[in-house]
Amino acid sequence: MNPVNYLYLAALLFTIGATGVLVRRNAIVVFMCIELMLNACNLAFVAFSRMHGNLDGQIIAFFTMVVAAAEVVVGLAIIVSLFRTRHSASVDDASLMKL
Amino acid sequence: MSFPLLTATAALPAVGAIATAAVPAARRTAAKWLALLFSLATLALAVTVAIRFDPGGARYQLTESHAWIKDFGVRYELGVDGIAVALIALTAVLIPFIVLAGWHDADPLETGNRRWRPTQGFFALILAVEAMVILSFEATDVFLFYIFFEAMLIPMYFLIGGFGDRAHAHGEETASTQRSYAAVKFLLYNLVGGLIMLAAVIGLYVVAGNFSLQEIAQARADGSLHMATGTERWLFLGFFFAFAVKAPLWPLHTWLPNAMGEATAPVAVLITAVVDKVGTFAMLRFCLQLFPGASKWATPVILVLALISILYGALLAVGQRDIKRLVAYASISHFGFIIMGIFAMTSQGQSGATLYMVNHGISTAALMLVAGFLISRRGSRLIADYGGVQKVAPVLAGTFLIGGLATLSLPGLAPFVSEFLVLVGTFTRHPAIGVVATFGIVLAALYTLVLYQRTMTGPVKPEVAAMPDLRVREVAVVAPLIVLLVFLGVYPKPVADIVNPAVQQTLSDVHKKDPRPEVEAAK
Amino acid sequence: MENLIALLIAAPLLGAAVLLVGGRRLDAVGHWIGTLLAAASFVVGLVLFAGLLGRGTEDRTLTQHLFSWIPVAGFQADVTFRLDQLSMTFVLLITGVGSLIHLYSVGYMEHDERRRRFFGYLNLFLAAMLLLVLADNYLLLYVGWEGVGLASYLLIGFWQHKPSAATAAKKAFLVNRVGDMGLSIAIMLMFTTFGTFAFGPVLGHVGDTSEGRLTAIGLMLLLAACGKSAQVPLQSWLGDAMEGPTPVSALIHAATMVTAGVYLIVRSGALFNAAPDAQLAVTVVGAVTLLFGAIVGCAKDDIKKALAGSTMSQIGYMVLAAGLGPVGYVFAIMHLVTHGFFKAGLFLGAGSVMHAMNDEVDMRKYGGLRKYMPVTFVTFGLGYLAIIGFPGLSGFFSKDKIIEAAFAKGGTEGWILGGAALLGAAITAFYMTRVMLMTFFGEERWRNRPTPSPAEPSVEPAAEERGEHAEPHPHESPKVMTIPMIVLAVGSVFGGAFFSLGDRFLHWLEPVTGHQEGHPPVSAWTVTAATLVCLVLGAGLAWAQYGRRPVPAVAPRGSLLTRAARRDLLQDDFNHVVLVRGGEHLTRTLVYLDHSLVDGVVNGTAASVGGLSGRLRRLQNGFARSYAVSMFGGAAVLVAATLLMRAV
Amino acid sequence: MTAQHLAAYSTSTGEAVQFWILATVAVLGALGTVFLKRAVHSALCLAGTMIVLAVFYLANGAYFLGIVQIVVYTGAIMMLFLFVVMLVGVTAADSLKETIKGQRWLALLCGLGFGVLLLGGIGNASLKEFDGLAQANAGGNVEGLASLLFTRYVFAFEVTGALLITAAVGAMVLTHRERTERARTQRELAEQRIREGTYIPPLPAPGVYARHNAVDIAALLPDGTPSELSVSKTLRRRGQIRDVSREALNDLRALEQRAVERLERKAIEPPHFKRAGFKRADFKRAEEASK
Repeated sequence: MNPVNYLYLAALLFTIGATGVLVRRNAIVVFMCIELMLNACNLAFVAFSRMHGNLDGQIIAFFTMVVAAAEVVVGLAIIVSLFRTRHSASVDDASLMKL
Repeated sequence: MSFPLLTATAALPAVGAIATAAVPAARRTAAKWLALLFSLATLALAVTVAIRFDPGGARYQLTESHAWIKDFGVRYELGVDGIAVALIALTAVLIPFIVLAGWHDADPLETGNRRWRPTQGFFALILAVEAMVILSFEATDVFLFYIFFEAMLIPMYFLIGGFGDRAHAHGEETASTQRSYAAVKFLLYNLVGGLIMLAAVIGLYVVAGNFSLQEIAQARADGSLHMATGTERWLFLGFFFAFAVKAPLWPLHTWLPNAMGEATAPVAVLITAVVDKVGTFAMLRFCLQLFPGASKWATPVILVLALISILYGALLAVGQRDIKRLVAYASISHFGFIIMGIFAMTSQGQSGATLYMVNHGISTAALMLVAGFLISRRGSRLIADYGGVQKVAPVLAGTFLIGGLATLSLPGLAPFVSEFLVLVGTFTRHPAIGVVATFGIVLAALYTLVLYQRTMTGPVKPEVAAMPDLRVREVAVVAPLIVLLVFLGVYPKPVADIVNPAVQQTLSDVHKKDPRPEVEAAK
Repeated sequence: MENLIALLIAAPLLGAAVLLVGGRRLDAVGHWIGTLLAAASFVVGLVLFAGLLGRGTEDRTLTQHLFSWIPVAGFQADVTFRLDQLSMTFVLLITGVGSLIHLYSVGYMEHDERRRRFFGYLNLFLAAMLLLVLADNYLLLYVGWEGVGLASYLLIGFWQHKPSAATAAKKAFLVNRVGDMGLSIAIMLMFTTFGTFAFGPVLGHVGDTSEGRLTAIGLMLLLAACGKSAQVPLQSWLGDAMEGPTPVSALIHAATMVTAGVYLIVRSGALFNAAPDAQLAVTVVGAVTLLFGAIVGCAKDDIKKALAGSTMSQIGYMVLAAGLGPVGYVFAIMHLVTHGFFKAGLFLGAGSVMHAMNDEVDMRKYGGLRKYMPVTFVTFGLGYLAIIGFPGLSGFFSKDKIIEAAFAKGGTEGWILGGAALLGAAITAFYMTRVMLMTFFGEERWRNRPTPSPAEPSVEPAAEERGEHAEPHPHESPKVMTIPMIVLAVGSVFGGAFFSLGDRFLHWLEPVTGHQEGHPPVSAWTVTAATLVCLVLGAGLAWAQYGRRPVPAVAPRGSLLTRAARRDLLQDDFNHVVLVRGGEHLTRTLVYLDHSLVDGVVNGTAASVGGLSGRLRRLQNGFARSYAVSMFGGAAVLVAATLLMRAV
Repeated sequence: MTAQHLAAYSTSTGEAVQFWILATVAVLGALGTVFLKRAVHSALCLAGTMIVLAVFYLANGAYFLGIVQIVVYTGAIMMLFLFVVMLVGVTAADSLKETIKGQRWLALLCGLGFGVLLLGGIGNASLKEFDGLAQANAGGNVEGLASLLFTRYVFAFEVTGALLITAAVGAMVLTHRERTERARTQRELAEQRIREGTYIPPLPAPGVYARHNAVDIAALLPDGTPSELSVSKTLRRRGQIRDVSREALNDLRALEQRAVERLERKAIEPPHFKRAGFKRADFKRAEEASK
């Protein structure tokens, strides 16, 4: 088996995640889909790391994880406070950004 | 290095604008006096410029030059020729009267409003416009000119949109809607013009490699800078379009009646007598000097458009029901004369056009400001709401008539000199256009006298019966303008002497000579 | 002595400035200041006249250069005055008659609260008129030309609260502006042709250019003259101008301003001499107007309008004479001067009558006034005899010469023009006799008048105040009014004889205008006899119609011609329908088009941009997911683009 | 040859088998995340996918990341997710019905297009040669990472640290509600209620006037309409009230129906029940009037 298959898998997961972001309305699920996309990227980075024979890809993946963690923390806090005020976790309810 | 007189002339009103704006809210009257003081000081500096200027000397005098944006060769270059001196003087003369005429235009509606700040804003904006207009008359760097040409839109926008006539026939809400419509229209029109000009300015830089008017004009004159015919024409059109919007030339004129109708009378004067002059001035200075070939190429079309402006503006003025819009259309007609004079490419035409700019500024100021005083008394701009004012307010009616007579170019008043020069200048090269343009003087008489007849004569309408005559402040505004009109009508030589050499140089830029008379009778 | 010339203009100009700027403080003495300064100007004129007489015939041209007015390259306009015999004649006429009428106005305008302003305007008129005749170049003449127009505008509309007066003033100015257009085009043509527009160089180099150009200039000058002198086709304003106070009608619309056109043509004589076609046009205009005015004058019941028609007609004579070239110039001016005397006298008489009759102007409500106002009757009567050309009086000498000169034109033209002039003389006799009979003879139709006439609106505003319903009590006017009338009557009687005996006037003017003896195809005596026959016929006809039969108080319907003549031969109606209505439609259409088409294109562009952005705005629905789709789609496009770039 | 080495540059059959099985699981997990209705299920599916990815990391020689993935991601972050899901409401099933017009089709189209492009792109790239991580991991994977992290990437590392702190503070700021005043005592609350006079008596108990004795069933008012006040606020917000107001009537109707069928006689026409004429508001008003 060619390790490039990992890349295919990563692309597939990324696409599924992206579609999920677009399709789901529940902010939490949207967040999960974003996590899925990030993970897919990480998989690709790891595969690239193996491909090039150095650890930079893994470093990047590592940073991605940290950033993802930070993002999840803030994002979930936003969701919670949003839920508190609007009693809904639907992203469509936060549609005030229009004229 | 000598004292930077030109910078000072432009900087003084700018400083005045800041100082006026900084006056505390409660000290409104202090702000007014401050603005008046600064405008008078600017006038003093402008007079100094005029005195220091030597008509027989170099083309550009009192020059200043400093590097500004080195990477693009933009320089802070100032310099004045005779035409600029005349127009700077006009601006500096008119602003004190505009300030004085608008003394109460921005007062709070209810007395005792201690937090009302627009008064300060109003006068600060006027001074800001003055600074920018003076700088655009002084700039000899194309880019520098462009900046101020555009920047003056901002204070003008706020002046038009923010301050209107106090009382309005259709209620405050309609007035405010109309006003913002007019302000936005003014802004958009001029921005579109400016945008196209910006493209042309960049194009010029690409072709010429710098922005210096003197260098480019010099290079154009001695042939070291060659432009392809097509390029030159496109660049010319880019510049001309912006100036024609500003001027305004038919069919780009429709913003003017709205803007002048909705703005207060002093602001309307600021628009038509001062700001719009930058457009016609720039045609003389930039279009002709930078693109002599293209100017000659475009002359027939521009002359026809100017001719249409003259007759069209006059005819529409006849059909107006609103005093201020009538004056606006009359101005369109007059701008037609100015542009016609410029592109007639004769000394008489261009000297006449320059004088016309000055005279039209003064005469329109006189007419419009008196109209403003009239409107402020009755609270209506509609001609039909007036009648018989002459009986109750003879001084007001008399000054209004003199303003009107100046507008119709009565001999003995200043506009006649310039209008006749423009007509003669056009006639010597394009007799047919000159003859048709002469119809304009009949139409001018028509709209002026119809306006005077409907507002001032006839039986006294009950609404105007209690109308007070001009107050001291108002007389102080109008009387000097009338004296100027008479003086420049009887003895225009001082101005003509300053302007003539500059016009000759401009003519030599476009390689044109006056046509010789058929019979050399005088020789 | 040259330096005095400016003083001629300065005196009334000073008066105008002082009176108009001075304000109410001068109300009490304003009229005397005005009269005094007018008289001062007349005195200066007399001094200059004496000075001129003291010089040799060929040395009677004085010039005074004041300053350079408009210097632009080849275009050099100077403020320079030129006093020669022609200007001198006018100066004396203007200041002399002007001073008399100032004096008359002191009485006439006594009850008007704005009398000071009236005198200010009169002084302004004098200054402008003097500038007109003293100018040394056409442009300066133009200043005076429009200046008198302005003064005329202000004075016609002096009673501005009356819409009819305001309209008449506006009309006069506008029609004059059309003529002014001609003058300005003429000046432009001169400039392109000669490079200057000073009298000397232009008239001296007439021979150096083509006849076509000269004809063009001449026709343009004729247009200007038509406007100012109320000649067909620009005559329509003069009748309406009678809305002004009567002294104004006398001074401006009879004696001086309206004759400016004749001055212009005579002044440009050299130019017209070289352009026969233009000259022919001048004679045609003159002949047509003299008949036109006379016919209109026959039909008017308003005494001032009848006199206005007469003025038109008499100026027609002058224009006709001026068009005849050197044969007629001197006679045109001579008729101008004598006409100045008798017409001013007639108008002042009419003013006196109106003054006595509660400002009634309808002659059908006069009658039998000779008993009540003897001085007016006598002076008016002398003026009447002068104008119809009664042998020995002014009009006889001047008009007879013009008729002779017209015949002297020769050929068919001569016969036609001479015939027209003769016919005009007959009609003049008719309508003047009619005026005379209706006013001073016959029964006293003003007695027991039940209601005021609705037909003619009364002119003077005081009519309502004094109570129009009251029966008038005709009385003689005060001395301040009768003295000018007497002086003018003396001029009407003896002026012609004084000028003609020994060809005094001819010798005086000849150096300026040139003269050439006309040779009519028939002898001069025959012409004179024919003129006298016409006179008798016209006067007799009038007597038959108005003297023997009582005059109906309400005008009969009259023939088609009479009705047309009452309406100024329908010329006004033509103007109204074609120019006024047409103009209104044109402006209304243009206003509409400006709004809908020119502005519509702009607003349409704005609206379509707005509409487009409105559509685009719907994409901004506020749903984050929707934005995410676009982002994602964009990313997909980017990837595709990258791949494509690599593939290519 | 160690397993380490092997994982570096080639794939054994074992790895291939592992890949195909686990990849299927991962994709299924991802699809589950996206398409399952309940957020809890989504979260669990995602956790599964993440664990599978952790295995892949290990298989690719990223041992440290694999462990971190399990410990931090699956263990901490996913638990955070679950926690929030619980907070917001486990049972609140997400309706999958699309509300934005065309959104779903556009999303699927974009996803499909993007996926195809991405896959095509990878397929196009010549990625045949794998260097393997043998060399890089020679000194141990963690040591290798550490030496890179604290040398070349030290700045990024520090910045990331700052980012984490900021995120923590941010989360606190966002969720923390400052209590600026003393909590009101029960007495004060009671006084306030009396003073406002909007609803003085204690809230009705759920199911008291009904035949259904459950907290999620609203009590019925005398006119038969449910009184939402009787249900706990939390349930009300979640929309988890069971409406039984019509049940009694339905039962009655069914009974009558049966009676008609059985006895073959006409039922006495029940008076038309006018709900509109006797709404709760009216009842309340009557209540107030009686006070």
